[in-house]
Amino acid sequence: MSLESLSHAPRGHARTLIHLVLIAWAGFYLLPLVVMLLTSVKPLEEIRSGTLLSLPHALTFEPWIKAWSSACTGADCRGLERFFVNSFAMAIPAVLISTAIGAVNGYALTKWRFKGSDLLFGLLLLGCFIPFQVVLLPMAQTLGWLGLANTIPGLVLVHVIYGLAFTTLFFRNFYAGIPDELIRAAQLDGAGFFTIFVRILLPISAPIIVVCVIWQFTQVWNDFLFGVAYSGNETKPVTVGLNNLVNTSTGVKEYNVDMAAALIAALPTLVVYVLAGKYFVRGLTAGAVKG
Amino acid sequence: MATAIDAVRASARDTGFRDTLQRWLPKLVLAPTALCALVFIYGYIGWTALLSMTNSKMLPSYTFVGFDQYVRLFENERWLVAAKNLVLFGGLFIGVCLLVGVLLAVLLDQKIRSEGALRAIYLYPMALSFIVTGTAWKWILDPGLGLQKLGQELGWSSFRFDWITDPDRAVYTLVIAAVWQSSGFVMALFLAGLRGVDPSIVKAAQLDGASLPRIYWRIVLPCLRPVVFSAVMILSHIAIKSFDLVMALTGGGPGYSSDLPATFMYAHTFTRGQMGLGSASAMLMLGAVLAIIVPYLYSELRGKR
Amino acid sequence: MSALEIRKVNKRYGSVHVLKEIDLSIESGEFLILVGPSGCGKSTLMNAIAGLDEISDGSIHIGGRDVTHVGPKDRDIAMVFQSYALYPSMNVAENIAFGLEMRGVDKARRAQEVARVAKLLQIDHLLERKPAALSGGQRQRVAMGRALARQPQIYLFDEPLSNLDAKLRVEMRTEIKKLHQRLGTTIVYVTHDQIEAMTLANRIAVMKDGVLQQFATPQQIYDEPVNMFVAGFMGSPAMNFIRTRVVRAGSHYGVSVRNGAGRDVVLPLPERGNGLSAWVDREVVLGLRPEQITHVTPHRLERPLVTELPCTVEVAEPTGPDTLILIRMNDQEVAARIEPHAQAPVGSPMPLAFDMSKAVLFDPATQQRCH
Amino acid sequence: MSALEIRKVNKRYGSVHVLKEIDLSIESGEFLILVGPSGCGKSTLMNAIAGLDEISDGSIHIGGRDVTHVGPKDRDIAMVFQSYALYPSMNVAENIAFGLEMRGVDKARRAQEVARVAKLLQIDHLLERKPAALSGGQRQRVAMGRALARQPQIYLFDEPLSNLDAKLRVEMRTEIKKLHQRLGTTIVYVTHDQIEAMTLANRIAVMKDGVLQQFATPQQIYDEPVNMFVAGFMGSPAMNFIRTRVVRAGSHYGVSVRNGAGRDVVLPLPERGNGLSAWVDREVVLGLRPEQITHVTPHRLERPLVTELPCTVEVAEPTGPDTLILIRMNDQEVAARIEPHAQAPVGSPMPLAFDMSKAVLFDPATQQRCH
Amino acid sequence: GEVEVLHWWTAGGEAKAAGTLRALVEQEGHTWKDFAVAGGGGEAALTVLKSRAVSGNPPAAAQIKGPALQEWGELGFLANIDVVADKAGWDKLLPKTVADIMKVDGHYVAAPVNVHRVNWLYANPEVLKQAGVELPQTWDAFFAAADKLKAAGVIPLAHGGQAWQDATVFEDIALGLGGVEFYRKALVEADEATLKGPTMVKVLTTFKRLKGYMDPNRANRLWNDATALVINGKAAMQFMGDWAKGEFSAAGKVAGKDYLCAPAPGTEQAFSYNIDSIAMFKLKGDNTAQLALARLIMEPTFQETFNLNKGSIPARGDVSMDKFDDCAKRSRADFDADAKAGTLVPSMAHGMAVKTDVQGAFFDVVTNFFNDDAMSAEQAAERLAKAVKAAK
Ligand SMILES: Nc1ncnc2c1ncn2[C@@H]1O[C@H](COP(=O)(O)OP(=O)(O)OP(=O)(O)O)[C@@H](O)[C@H]1O
Ligand SMILES: Nc1ncnc2c1ncn2[C@@H]1O[C@H](COP(=O)(O)OP(=O)(O)OP(=O)(O)O)[C@@H](O)[C@H]1O
Ligand SMILES: [Mg+2]
Ligand SMILES: [Mg+2]
Repeated sequence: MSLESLSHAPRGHARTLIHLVLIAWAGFYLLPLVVMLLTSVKPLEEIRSGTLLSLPHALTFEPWIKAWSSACTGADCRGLERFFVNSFAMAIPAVLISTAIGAVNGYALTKWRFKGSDLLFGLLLLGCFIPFQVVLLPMAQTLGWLGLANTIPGLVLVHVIYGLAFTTLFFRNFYAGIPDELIRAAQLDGAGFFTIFVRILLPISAPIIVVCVIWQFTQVWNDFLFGVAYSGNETKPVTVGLNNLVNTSTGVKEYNVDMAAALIAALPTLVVYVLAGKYFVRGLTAGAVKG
Repeated sequence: MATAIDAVRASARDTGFRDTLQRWLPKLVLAPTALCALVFIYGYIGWTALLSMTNSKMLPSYTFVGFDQYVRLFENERWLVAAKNLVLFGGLFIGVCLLVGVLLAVLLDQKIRSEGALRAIYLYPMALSFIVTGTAWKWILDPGLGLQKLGQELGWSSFRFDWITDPDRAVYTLVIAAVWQSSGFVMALFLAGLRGVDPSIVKAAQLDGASLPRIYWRIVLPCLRPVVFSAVMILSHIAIKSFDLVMALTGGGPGYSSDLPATFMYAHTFTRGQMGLGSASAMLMLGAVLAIIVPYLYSELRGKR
Repeated sequence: MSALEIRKVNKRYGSVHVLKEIDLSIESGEFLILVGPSGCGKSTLMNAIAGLDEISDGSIHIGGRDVTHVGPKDRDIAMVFQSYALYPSMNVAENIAFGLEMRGVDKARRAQEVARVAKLLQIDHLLERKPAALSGGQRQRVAMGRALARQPQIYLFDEPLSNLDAKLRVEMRTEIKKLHQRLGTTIVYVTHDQIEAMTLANRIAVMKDGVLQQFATPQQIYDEPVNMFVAGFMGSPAMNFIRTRVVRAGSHYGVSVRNGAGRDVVLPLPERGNGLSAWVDREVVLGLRPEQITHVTPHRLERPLVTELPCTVEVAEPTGPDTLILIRMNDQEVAARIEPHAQAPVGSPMPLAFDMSKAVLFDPATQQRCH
Repeated sequence: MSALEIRKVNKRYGSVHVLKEIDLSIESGEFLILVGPSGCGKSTLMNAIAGLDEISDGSIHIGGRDVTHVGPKDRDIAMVFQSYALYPSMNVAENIAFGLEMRGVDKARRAQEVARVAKLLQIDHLLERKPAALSGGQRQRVAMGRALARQPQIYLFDEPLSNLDAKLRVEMRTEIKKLHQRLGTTIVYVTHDQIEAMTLANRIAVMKDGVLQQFATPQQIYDEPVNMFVAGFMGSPAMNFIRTRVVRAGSHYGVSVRNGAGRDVVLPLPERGNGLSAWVDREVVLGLRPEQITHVTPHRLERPLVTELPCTVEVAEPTGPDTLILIRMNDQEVAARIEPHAQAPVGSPMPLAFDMSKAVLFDPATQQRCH
Repeated sequence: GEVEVLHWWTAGGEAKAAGTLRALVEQEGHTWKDFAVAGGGGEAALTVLKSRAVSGNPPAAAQIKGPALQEWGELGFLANIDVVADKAGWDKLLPKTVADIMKVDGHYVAAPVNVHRVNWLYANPEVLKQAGVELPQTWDAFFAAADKLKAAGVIPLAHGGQAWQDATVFEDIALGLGGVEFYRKALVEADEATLKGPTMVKVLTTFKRLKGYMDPNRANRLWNDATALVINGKAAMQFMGDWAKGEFSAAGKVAGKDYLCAPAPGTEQAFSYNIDSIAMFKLKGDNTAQLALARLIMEPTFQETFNLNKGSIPARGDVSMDKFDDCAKRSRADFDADAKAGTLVPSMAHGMAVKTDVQGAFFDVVTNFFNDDAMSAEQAAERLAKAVKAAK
């Protein structure tokens, strides 16, 4: 919106105050990150003895290197590196497919209403309140039948299915705010279902696509339950690796490596946030329709 | 001649077909989703409902015991605690996240120069899995290590922040960490919504004499009703599924004072070999959520008309 | 074969009954103008014709084909929306070309058409702009251009010129008229501008509260309105309605009026073949347009049915070419239109010529025309 | 003290220079009307006055106070937006009441004001509806209602009646006039309706391409336009511009014209105290409004400066109260306005009376008025 | 052949230990497919195992222990590996207690990898010395010592607030105060009367009393953080199984010198064990690799390396203990003695005594009692009996 275009956005003291509030919140958000970062560059002894926020006496990047390339996650000591490929192979298609389907669904549900379309949407939404643990076993069985057990396509399928409710929700609610007249005009111009979608709606959907991709990518990338249950030996996503690294039950805990590993595992998501953030552009509907 | 007529007929049939196709397209497009929902959501819910009536232990079995599992559930102290906690946690979490999300989005919308950086900072917690952040939070909240100690070291000797060790307050620490993780995303949702609002109505409101906060509260936010709806859905989804969070932060403790239905259900279904009971708890959880969500959903979907 | 036939169409939004049993039919190449007060259902009817809103009842036929259930894109219609509905992500040129592109027109032809239309509408310097960077009238012209770029069976224009200045409006009106004459396309047009309605239409449909009041040629609507609503609606300033009484004057009939000075006079009524005997001495409403009451010039009084009456100017309002004055008759305010130079000062007496040749009478109970 | 003073205001959108050195000042209680072709910057100027758009240069003063950097909410202005800008989430009543609520008016008073305004605008049956369920004209009236509910220092109306039917428009116009007379509020009003401009304004500002052309009373604008643009812009149908040449006829001056029949005549020019000697035999543009060329009636010819000329009707266009006919003079099309009954058939000759008392002359090079 | 092994030895020494097994398997020309799932003491791994089993695609071998072996066996998932066991003479190599756990219906289905002793008490000798106390042998001595330690300003007992840690301490007390018989009746057979009985009340009272000697920040502390307190000298003692030695050694501490280990008070004559084992699943195809795995697990090479890393003692009794530390040596000796005396007891806290559902009930009541100041020992005993009954 909105205030960007206004001449009299807050000035002076109000502005300073706003900045202060925003920065204070940023501090709250950053606190755990600082702790993690500091911990990840301290030797283990220092962690055992020192305090949380103290700067490292002996700075070391050993934990990062170890987490990336040599930490053991089971009988395999190759670090997190090898899991990344799997995670990407799973996340990229899952995010693209579920976002695309969600967008089309949202479009069909708002601009081409039919009897029962609201009901369908309601049911879809309610469905996402089943605990994922419940679907674990039956889904395993289904994947077994489909021959997709322990494969990346299987994981993609699962993530797409359980991501649809929300991707649809995002787009539906975004498109609900776009005047129907636009669709009508395009219909008269002779555009069909998909043409209207691609030519008229998609170009103004950037903000919601960003939101949707952020959400889906985060969900898929950070998912552990499905990842561990449905991945095979060679298809494990990075969260499983991270978990194995961190959640050792009776071994020695290397906090610094854990933290480094967690930060490494989160890097792709962070990159997505920063890159996608650019497309948080202003809405474009302004001026298209009067009234 | 015959061929010409045939061609005409064929093309007529063709356009007829295309017409029908166009009319059916919206439904056709939604069909796969509907099918998935039917099988992978409602089918499985049915299956779970079925299991909740059996005495399934470690793996599913089909010896029916009626509503025994539900009876046992209501006699189970821990379940009652978990259920109570969900109400407390869910309510606070959703409320605070919405508030923080809206506030940050609105503030960030004031032509802030460093918007990009701040946005990324607010969002990043989503990127980190609780498997690890749980540890960091645990440290921060630990009275002997984190904030309390820091506060006391800085000279505020009476400073106390030991909720995580207090059975009555541990659940609030869950709220803090959960808000930390999710409010950034809610902010992003609202920001996207704000960017779609027609600036001219904001101008109109300015002339009507509304101050900036009032413009947001009375004019802009009501336009964002669909966004609030999305956010509530997302947040309730996160709330009832908060599993990693509890496991990593409090492990349900002290005692089981910060247990949530999701952890209860998981523990019984998978760890404790009481799949019947676990299924029953899942069904109850679903039922309770639906009791709250359905009316809201109904009013939102109706309201559009 | 009629180009467009609307049969007993009804439309309800929930409990709001917006279109009531609309029955209309126009021939191919006709120019139909829809007029009526704001909110009477004009846009709704347009939407129904275009197939954008499902109608509740009735049927719509285009070129003899029942299209009630045909999708908008297959009705071969181009429309200018009252609310413009420009595509926000496309610039002006793309907005105009979109319809052509959808119908498979090749790129060169599209560019050519866009150039032609843009020139016609005087928006050729704006082709690269997005709608958000246009003024109101410019947006309206883009909306217009989008329709004009195509050559459909029917054009629907919903108040397409309302945001243009008078000059441009006249030019655009002329362009539309030329377009209609050249292409012979059927056009349905909503306007609230009387000049537009009178000069463009082959036939005018006057609506009120979702009901079709009269459907006839412009001249008929103007001169022979079926009821007081139509009479009062068309014409600006509006027709004067004067409560009066029919009197017999020999073999003729007349109406008796009392002017501001308190003198009773009988104004003669034109002969129209429908005996007025049943109305004698009953109260009626006399309808007389302001331009039929004007300043006295000798030659004017020579025409039949023109009567001179002394009146008093109560209010005067110069509008440029003419001046409107208000006088009082039968204790009602009556407007008259005179040439500016002829105006007597406000408050002073002034004789006026009443031309009764086009006067009409209405039944005050039913508001239907009775003479 | 002037209520509103605009000093050397400039506005640029990137490289588009929309307002160029606008200088205006009106007294408290004046009614200023802005006119100009679509896209000339009227809405932009309104936005600048309201403080909704930062101006690039210059300053704006309201009631003597420099408000250039004051926020819109502190300028005490109410505005009707060309694009309505209704609050989509509020119903009609709430839309109207919002401004009052923001200014701390209590609930009972608000309800009362809403009722009053709604009645005035004839939207009292729509109070519960959301804007999306309104017709175009209804939306426009709600936008109007939102402004009228308040009593600000200045009202800004941006084409507030463009989507209303003629009848309602006249009623609304009257209401606005009454409002203005009763409250004496300063009003700035954009319209492209000439009648509105002429009847409402104390002063009119004519703009073109972001430049103020003339700023004067309606009568001055109509009768004494400063240049061809203003002359051509005001008046509908537009003033005729006839290329001709100044000739001396004794102590008087005149212009020579050649009518359709090929006869040369000299039309006398009125005396205006500014010697025309410099223009003798030079080419000028004669400006003559259509209503100054009309059918011949004896008394009309008695007036000074009225000349009868034989002409030929080339096109006739009845508009209801009058008929427009086109004739040919100096090989240019010239419009004349006559009473419908006086019209000769198209193609046949018809004498017309040319009233030169209001004729004006322009310099063809600069387009400025020279007489 | 190929063998897929699901386990949760994922990090540090454990992972290294798993690595040796892998190396052994691979040396024989088989392929090892590593399927490690860490988390919550194998909870996550079990979940995955179930989903794999349900999808008809279980791994060849999985880390399953205690009564769970019976459950999986009864469901018909496990493979008979008697061939390997007979050939290597497992019956002779393994104490009967251990062997019985590995069998379903009299057939071997799993290979044991180690024996953990759970009832250990660790102490920091420096701290003890400063407070002038000895490592306590009885509970009375413990409280006396704890009082002194507290007075000296250290935390007498390091503890973490997880349910299984609470349960570990609880079972140490049950074993120490109630003796082996009581322990068996209460925590293995889950006898209702015993659970409600006066001994249990006493055990619970003692248990609660311990709370006074822990620091308030214990809630939800991980066990290794508690151990760190002992290592740093902030706390004096900790009850924990022998895997805690890993933390000590990682900090460079030597058993017997830098830290002390002793059976929990009153459990000198008892040994609560936690035995890890690898169960073999029925396979559709070639099972040579699987059998080789079973055999290799029981071979001394693996048993030695693995247990050196893990802190536990080998499952088979004939492995040389030379390389092991003092604590492990003591563990070995006690195990053998207790095996003879019949005073080996399965650890309830570590899932060796009862099925998971009953274990869960124990955990719930115990941890809640411990954290809820308002609950009396009698109430807790009552509840324990009720909950355990409901779970059965
Ligand atoms: N954001 C913008 N960027 C560039 N040009 C703009 C922008 N907004 C408006 N303009 C241009 O500024 C000029 C003046 O616009 P404005 O809306 O003031 O016209 P107007 O006089 O109100 O016209 P109308 O009668 O059509 O409403 C127009 O030519 C328009 O194209
Ligand atoms: N969605 C809706 N729900 C209820 N009533 C509606 C809805 N849309 C329109 N209406 C009503 O239907 C009537 C007809 O609307 P329509 O837009 O056809 O009017 P119109 O004749 O085009 O008026 P205008 O000249 O003001 O544009 C109006 O009274 C309007 O309030
Ligand atoms: Mg309309
Ligand atoms: Mg404008």
